[in-house]
Amino acid sequence: MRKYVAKFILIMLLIFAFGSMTFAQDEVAVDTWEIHFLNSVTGPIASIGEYMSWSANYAAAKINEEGGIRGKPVEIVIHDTGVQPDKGIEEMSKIVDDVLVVMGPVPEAVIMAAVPLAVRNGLFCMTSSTSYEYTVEYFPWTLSWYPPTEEKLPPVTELWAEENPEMEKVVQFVEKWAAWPGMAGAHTIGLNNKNVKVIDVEVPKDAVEFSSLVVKALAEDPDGFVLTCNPDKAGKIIKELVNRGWEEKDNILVFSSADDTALYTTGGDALNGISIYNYIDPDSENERWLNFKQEYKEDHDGKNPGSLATNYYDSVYMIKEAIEEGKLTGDPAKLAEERIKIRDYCRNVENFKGIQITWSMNEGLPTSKPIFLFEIIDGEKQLIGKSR
Amino acid sequence: MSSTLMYFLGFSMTYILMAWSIYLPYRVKHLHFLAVATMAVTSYMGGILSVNFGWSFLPTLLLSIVIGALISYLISHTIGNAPTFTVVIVGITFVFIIKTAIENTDYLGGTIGLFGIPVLDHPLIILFAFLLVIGYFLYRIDHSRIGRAASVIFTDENLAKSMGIKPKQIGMLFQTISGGIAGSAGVFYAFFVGSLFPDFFTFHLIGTLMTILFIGGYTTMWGVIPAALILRGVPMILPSSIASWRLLIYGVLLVAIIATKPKGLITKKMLWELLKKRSGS
Amino acid sequence: MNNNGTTFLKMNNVNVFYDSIQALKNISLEVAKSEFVVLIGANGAGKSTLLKSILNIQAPKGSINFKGKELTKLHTDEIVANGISIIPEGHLIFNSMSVLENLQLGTYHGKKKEQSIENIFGYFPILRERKEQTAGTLSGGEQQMLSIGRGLLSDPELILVDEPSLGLAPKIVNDIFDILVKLNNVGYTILLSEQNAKKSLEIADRAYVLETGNIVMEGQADDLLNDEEIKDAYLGGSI
Amino acid sequence: MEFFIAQVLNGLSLGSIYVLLVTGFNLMLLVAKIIQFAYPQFVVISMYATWAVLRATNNVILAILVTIVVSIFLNLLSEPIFRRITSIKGTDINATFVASIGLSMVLVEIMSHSLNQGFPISFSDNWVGGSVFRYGIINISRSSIFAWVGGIIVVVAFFYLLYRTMVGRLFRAIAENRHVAKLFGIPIFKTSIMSYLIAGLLGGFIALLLSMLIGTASPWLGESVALKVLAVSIVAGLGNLKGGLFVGLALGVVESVAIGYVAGSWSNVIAFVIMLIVILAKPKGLFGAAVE
Repeated sequence: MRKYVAKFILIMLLIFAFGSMTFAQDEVAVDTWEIHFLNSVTGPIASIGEYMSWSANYAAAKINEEGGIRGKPVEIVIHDTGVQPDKGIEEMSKIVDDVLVVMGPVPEAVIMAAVPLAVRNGLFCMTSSTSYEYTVEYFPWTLSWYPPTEEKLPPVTELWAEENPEMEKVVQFVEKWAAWPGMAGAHTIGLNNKNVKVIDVEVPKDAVEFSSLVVKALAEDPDGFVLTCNPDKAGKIIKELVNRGWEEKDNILVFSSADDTALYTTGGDALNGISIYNYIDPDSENERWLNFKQEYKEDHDGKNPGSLATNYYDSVYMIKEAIEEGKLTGDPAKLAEERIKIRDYCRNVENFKGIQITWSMNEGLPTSKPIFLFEIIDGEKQLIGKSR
Repeated sequence: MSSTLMYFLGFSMTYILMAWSIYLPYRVKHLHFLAVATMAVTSYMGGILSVNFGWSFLPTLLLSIVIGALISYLISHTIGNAPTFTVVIVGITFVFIIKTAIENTDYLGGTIGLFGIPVLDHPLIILFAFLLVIGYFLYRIDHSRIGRAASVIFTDENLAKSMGIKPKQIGMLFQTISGGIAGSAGVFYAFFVGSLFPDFFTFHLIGTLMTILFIGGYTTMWGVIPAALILRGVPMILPSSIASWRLLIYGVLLVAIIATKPKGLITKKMLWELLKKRSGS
Repeated sequence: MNNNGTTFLKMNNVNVFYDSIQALKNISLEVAKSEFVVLIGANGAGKSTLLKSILNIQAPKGSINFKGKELTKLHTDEIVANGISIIPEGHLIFNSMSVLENLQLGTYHGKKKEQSIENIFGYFPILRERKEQTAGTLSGGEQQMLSIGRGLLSDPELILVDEPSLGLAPKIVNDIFDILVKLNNVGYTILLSEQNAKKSLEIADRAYVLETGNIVMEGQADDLLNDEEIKDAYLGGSI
Repeated sequence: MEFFIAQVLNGLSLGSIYVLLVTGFNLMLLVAKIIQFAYPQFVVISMYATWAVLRATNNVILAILVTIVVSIFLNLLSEPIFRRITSIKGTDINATFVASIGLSMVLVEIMSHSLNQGFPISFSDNWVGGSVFRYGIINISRSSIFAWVGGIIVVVAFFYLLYRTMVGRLFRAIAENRHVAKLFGIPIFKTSIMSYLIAGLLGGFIALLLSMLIGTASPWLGESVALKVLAVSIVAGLGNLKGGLFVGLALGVVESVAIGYVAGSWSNVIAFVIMLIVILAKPKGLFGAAVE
């Protein structure tokens, strides 16, 4: 018995010695780079989850075509949380001891439940689809993909107010979900700066029929509308407004989170002429973007990519850069150290070449990211202006 | 212990506690979803007390048991012997109202949720000890005169009345205890997860608890234990692509079990026979 | 006894169980066409169960043959369609529906629907007067008439009558029994279950005596009426 | 005043839909003795069928036919499951409720995973129809006229069937006393199938009217509707068909008017609070329960 134990120890020592020799040369210790992604592909935002998974997988496929990361292929492992916080914790607990970095979680509810677990274990979360307010709490173990809401949004509503100077009073449809009330507040700041009065009308989360709500809004006798609610509700409300005789289409503004397929399918022709803002420049001539868009359309019945479609594409590439620049190995023995290297790289990346724009991060906050204002004509966005 | 195992056990035990709060009133045919509303109330209360007022776990737990029982006791005056579906709809309506109230109260975090609740250092030990206490308590009720009376009410309320059993009293008692257990489950959830989100306390939770109760079996308190472990455990080891069909699998299982073994996998009769065999051999 | 060479109703070794309790034990019984047969016995002896087993409501084990057909294999509605109807205990009718609607429901298995309802009104003129009234508002006797009328509308050959006298005033009981005799006279075969042994033996052709699920005696009604044992047990000077 | 009238008109359209839903639900409760919580989910799936046919062929008549056939088919398909459950000894109506919740979970998952990739579906403008009459903020759309007229026609036809035909009498007989009905030779099985068939037919109409009225459907539409249908049925008195008409219409109006005067999310709560108070005060419903 003792002999076996001795033999075993000897072998282990040999392996260890051999191992540390190779690690010393920073060689990759994995066959495949697994990037885990805590997404919600079932439940109320399943459709958004689907395209975010799609773009992460698309990025991985592209990287693998180009030779992988440090010569090894990359694979995205999707974990479905179904927007349930406890499911999020469960999924996080499966990986928190082992992985290098995690993308997500999605959305806010799951972030707040599961990220504390990651923080306790020193695991960096690429929270690339969420407002600043939800991630700043966990800095430095998260990053914010967007500038703080109250800084980034007022300029775009100011721009919209300048385009439509006749407006004095607008009704804002607000759905109280996650970050949206905060964004609505930021819209109001910008409009107030331009002396436009804002009256909020709350959209019930489980509403299916909007005539009553629209009657209520019209009774305020406004000059315009802002829609800060989920995409199919926004589409239906606009349709109802048009049915009830609203004609000044450019006085309707839709916020970025509603810029999604459901808006266009439910809104249909009623959307013609309305304003909308988001972070994607659809006219970008970047070749990667054009390819992305084309393949996305092929896989999605010809629909255009939604407003969050590129986030996790860029995130995968950012992780790739972090691994390459930091010469990371994926070796379990160096896990804690390499986790911090990824974290520090991503939170302070300089001139990162995203699929559309190039930007930098400073301590987890983007320093330069434009917002685009569009007019929708025949289901396509036409650029009106750019803030910042 | 790995994080996976610890969360698996912790969640399973919390769900057993929740399922027990639904199990007890169902002894007299009350699907008491008011318990789910109670969990929402006490978990948020626990969260606020600990985050904003620095309360520690134990007093929060005790208070929440009292509050939970009190809510159910008050409501039980009208639904203590109401028909099953009246109890169902009262419960679901409360769940809906409480959820909306939380979503519209900024102090409770609104739709954003409440977070930063200090989690327990040794949640598993505390949960396990508490489960033992509640389990013993339920066992005593089940095997008392009241438990037997409840079985009569379940089979035939008129027969029970003719035997001098007062269905309303027992209904009220069970609903009140259910409220107390639900109250504790809410606080355990809050101090285990560390964050609260109004959407958690909805139809989804009701569906999950029903699946656990009816698949495990409602004729004995032991059924929910394996059901909670299996229904929460199996999806954890399945690949995510299959696990995301979890609710569909729950639904299919629920229909299948009701159509084939409506009393669930584990029944009182089965346990009796097991017991007899052991003492016989 | 025989009609067209086959038996009319013949029960052979019929057993009925409620869960683990045996309610009927090895019952063998025959009813010939146009006969008036009565089942007598105490409360709980199994009289109602026997009638219900013929309609396959309490699933019987054994054989029940009606005009050459095996009833144990048929559903209740098929048995009714084959010409057996029951006038249940406690004059059961649909209280929330009108008298006319109750009768219309009775015609579900019948052939000449409108005409037969007119026939019933001929038997029970009071029902014509009350035809739009809700059945629940009728008096006990009227409800029993409605119940009988409804039972006739499915064109039965055999009528099972379950405790028609229960809860009715003696005067009305006499009327009901007169009606049963009249029905028998126009050709309906009747199998009556009745606690009131004396009265029923007086009008019946033959009788069976049931005790705790067993047939303990059978014979011509007149013979039983004079049997000492029967006198002691069932007639006992009560009426 | 104009504002109030506009809101009441909106509420009547929505109320007509609730009325039809609760009628179908009650019919199955009365005749088949089941709590069919998944009934509104069948309606939603039928809406997906309407959408798919319209998108593929743009043929309105075909879409209407397919919707009705799908709805009837789904309801009939569920019949053996519920029959099996109700025929097990010692089970009661609660078991059908639990099973229908399971069924509902399955349908929601199928819709959110597989139909239109989980995206909400949307009906084209010529299906939904535009405005027919407008006065200030009062607006009457083609779809709300359909909802009102369709609602009235279907309800009248249904009650004609119930009170003037043999099938209706069979329904009511079984509803009043299943045991007596069986004694009298009423074919329980056939009549029960008939009730699924008619509920299915009704469901098809509801799907058509709803798709016009709200113009979209999503996998989660059925859940909140199912809750309201059960609540309406209980507030009126479980299985009380006439009570359901009144309470269904009232719910629609209360919801619409509440939205007009109360902040968004709280408006739905008002309808629920009113229903809760009624249930707590009268656990057997406003008009008395027809079944226990």
